[in-house]
Amino acid sequence: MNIIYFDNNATTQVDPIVLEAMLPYLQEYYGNPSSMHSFGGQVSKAIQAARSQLASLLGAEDSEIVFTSCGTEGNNTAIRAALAAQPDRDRIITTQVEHACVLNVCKQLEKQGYTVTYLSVDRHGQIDLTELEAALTGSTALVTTMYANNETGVVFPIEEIGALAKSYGAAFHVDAVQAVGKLPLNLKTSTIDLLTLSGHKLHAPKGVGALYVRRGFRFRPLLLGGHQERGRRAGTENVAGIVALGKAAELAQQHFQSTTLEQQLRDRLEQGLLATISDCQVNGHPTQRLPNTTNIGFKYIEGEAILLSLNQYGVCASSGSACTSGSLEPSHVLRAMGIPYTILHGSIRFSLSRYTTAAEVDRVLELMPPIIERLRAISPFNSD
Amino acid sequence: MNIIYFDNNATTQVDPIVLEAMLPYLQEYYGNPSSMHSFGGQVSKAIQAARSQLASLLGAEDSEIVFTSCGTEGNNTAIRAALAAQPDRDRIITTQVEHACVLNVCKQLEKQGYTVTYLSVDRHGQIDLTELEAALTGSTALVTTMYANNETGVVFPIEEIGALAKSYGAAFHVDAVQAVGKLPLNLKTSTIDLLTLSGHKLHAPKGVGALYVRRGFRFRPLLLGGHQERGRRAGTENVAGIVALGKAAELAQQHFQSTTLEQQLRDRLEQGLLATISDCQVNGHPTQRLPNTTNIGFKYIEGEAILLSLNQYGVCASSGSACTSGSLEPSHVLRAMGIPYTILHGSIRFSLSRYTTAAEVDRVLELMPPIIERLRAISPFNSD
Amino acid sequence: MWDYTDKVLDLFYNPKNQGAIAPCEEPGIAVVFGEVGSIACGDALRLHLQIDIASDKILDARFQTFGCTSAIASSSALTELIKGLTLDAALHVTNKEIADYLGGLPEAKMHCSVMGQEALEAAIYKYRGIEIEHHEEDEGALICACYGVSENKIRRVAI
Ligand SMILES: Cc1ncc(COP(=O)(O)O)c(C=O)c1O
Ligand SMILES: Cc1ncc(COP(=O)(O)O)c(C=O)c1O
Ligand code: FES
Ligand code: FES
Repeated sequence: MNIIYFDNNATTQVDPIVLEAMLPYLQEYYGNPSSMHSFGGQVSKAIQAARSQLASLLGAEDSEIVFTSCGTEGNNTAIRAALAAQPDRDRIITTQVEHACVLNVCKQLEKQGYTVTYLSVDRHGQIDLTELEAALTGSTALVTTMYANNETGVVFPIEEIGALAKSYGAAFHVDAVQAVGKLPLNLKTSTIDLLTLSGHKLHAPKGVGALYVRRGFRFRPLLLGGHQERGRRAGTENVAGIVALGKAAELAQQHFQSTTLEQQLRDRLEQGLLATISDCQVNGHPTQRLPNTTNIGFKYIEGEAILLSLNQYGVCASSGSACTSGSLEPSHVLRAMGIPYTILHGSIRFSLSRYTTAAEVDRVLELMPPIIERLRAISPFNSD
Repeated sequence: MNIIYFDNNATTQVDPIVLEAMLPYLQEYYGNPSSMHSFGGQVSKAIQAARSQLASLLGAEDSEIVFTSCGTEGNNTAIRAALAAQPDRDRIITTQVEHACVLNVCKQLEKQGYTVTYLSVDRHGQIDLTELEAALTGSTALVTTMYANNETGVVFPIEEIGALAKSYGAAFHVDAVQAVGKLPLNLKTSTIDLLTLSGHKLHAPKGVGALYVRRGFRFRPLLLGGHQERGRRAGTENVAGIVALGKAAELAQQHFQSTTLEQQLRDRLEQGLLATISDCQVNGHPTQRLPNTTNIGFKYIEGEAILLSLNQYGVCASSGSACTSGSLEPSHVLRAMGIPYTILHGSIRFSLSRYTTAAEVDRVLELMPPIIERLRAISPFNSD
Repeated sequence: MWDYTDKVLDLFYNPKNQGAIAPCEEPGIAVVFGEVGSIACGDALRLHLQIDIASDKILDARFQTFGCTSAIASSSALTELIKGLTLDAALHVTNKEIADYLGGLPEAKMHCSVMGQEALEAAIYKYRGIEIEHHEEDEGALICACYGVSENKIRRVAI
């Protein structure tokens, strides 16, 4: 069966050009980049080249890039590093709609004595800067927020957030896992101290990510050991993954305009669904949103049932985030937005990529109405 | 230039069969294993299959395997998990010859109030069990030792160590990064609670590893976030890497006898060098040693100079461990063994693999005497 | 991804006995429905029974379900299982039988079959005019926040 992949916020296809770039490092160039011999040295050069490619996408310096194994490691590392850098401050500000790998670290830190403020969001998923300002104090060590939300695509005003954080001397970390490659970034002129990204969200493979650490930021590594990544992340490097991430960053820069096309297709999908199916709504902000994401709630029915129905036709979509999809809880993001129960459970996310075609969008527009109709016919609430 | 790769303790070549097994997960099977749809589900099954392959090599249960990003992450995680599991105990026992990723964690823990005993080794690199027993107390939380040393190949008597640790109720962690695939393991009948391994040391790619966690062991994850690895290691899985590690484990089991051949070639190399070059010695244990490793000290000259001379002919060897090779300090392992200064600085390691051929050994045997002779001619100490 | 059996998927894609039963004027026949869950919880089941008053037998059973794949398949399975049974016999149908009929359910989804059993109880007790005793959800962590099933309850019902 042909797959129609509308789940690009969960993970993306490795670009064939990326695969081609990484392959030699799974074949003849297998040396250890830390080795003395030139066989290892050439591998070390490939890592440096990837570092430059990624730095260029972010508007950062090469030395500000630390390669990691995933977004989760990046977020865990960044939060702990920021706190270690300011042992005299004991407050953290984040939002209610962060990814589990930020929220769970924060919960753990609360047990260790930190006070964490979880900023609320409005019904469009947007935070309120006055709430942030009210929460900031001289003992705020860290403000950590996403750039773009994985479930709704809602984009936070990171520079405004950062400016406020800075005015209280707090470190500012941004989880940009969903944003890198989709939204512009120029870290040189930014308020961001630490920024997390993950390769598999931008057409590099799973198992590689990076952390941007502003030059001069007092950093403490999470993984201790050898001198890799200038002592900021020990462990033999995922060389092929790093080379892939570098190439993916270069391609993201080249394809940047294609996000406009993605957005057109996303809008066509979104408007098509709203037009042909009754009792549904977009969960998220009308304009402050990733170009590739739409989260739509269908009244009276349940998300998993919709997903499994789509699955029958090879259409991949999701509810909640991939890594909590095993859980039975409705999305914490949609709950924080105050989405009514009638819609909460029936919300699903379609996330597009540069590979998405108009034909795929049209196919989903054709499949969805009968699926929703069938499930509503089974539901006891439909007729109420 | 043809590469003669005698640096397999630094990293190994990816087996072409391993590459073939992982490639589909960098191509058409790019789904997220946590996704609801069957496109992701099939990827999740591939991870389960790899888990079984690795469990089988270790004599473990599938559920005891936690995939990680490298040996360093495994060691960092294991040590912290073992301590978190026993908050009422504050002593750690390790050895002076551990890898940097164990030693640096221990040093950090000392700052946090833990008392760490670093067991000494004799001139063959072997520890003394009576020293271990004397160090054990009722407040020892953890004994962490390597199975085999990366620099010398010296093998520790892990089951004896484990039995002693258990008799004091301490957790037992083994850094088996250099041992897996080279030495037999049967965790079912072992005293080991936690065991670390790294894919790139056994012909899988860099960027993937695993931690064995004995069933029933109270585990605390280092990386917090989503539900991956049953909540024991958050972060989207390095799917291709995991599939590769599974296949590499299966191949290691098949190739197990080839370690005898490796040992024959290693012995031929070692004996050849000792026979043709004066003033040199093997650093390590005569018998309790990995089949693939020889570390030889050449008096009066400096290791880097030897390595660079070999490099000229495409021969890859190393001094110290790869990830500390940037440092100028002589090896902490050889120093702990009390290797005299005259030899310490001129020690290099040759580490073989199942790809090593007799012709390669002979070529190195031919190259080495003139290299050593030339360097000694330059050295002021030669004539002393 | 949930590991659903073919039977679960079949009853999800082609559910049997879906819908309501119209009120019946015929003498000797009663129509009743029982309901559990709510839209707030994310799962709800309305089970409709047509009962032959003299023989106490279930002539027809239909369901309306708001919920996941397992909930829909379990509801459908339940209606198949109880058709033709006397009410007393139907009360003995356990959620395990529902799960078995489906060839098993993923562990985390076992509670979806509990809902069927409860809706059946609700319908029969309503027909018989019995006040339903509400199980005290004393100890036990909530594992299905959606409609308040505790781990204890699942064990109690499933084993
Ligand atoms: C004994 C030992 N432990 C741990 C490691 C660290 O493994 P990795 O480089 O995969 O992080 C290595 C190798 O580098 C090693 O030789
Ligand atoms: C916003 C956000 N942060 C962090 C992560 C975690 O990244 P990874 O899965 O690479 O660990 C994800 C995706 O899973 C994400 O969407
Ligand atoms: S003189 Fe070169 S390392 Fe000391
Ligand atoms: S009924 Fe299926 S998840 Fe709650």
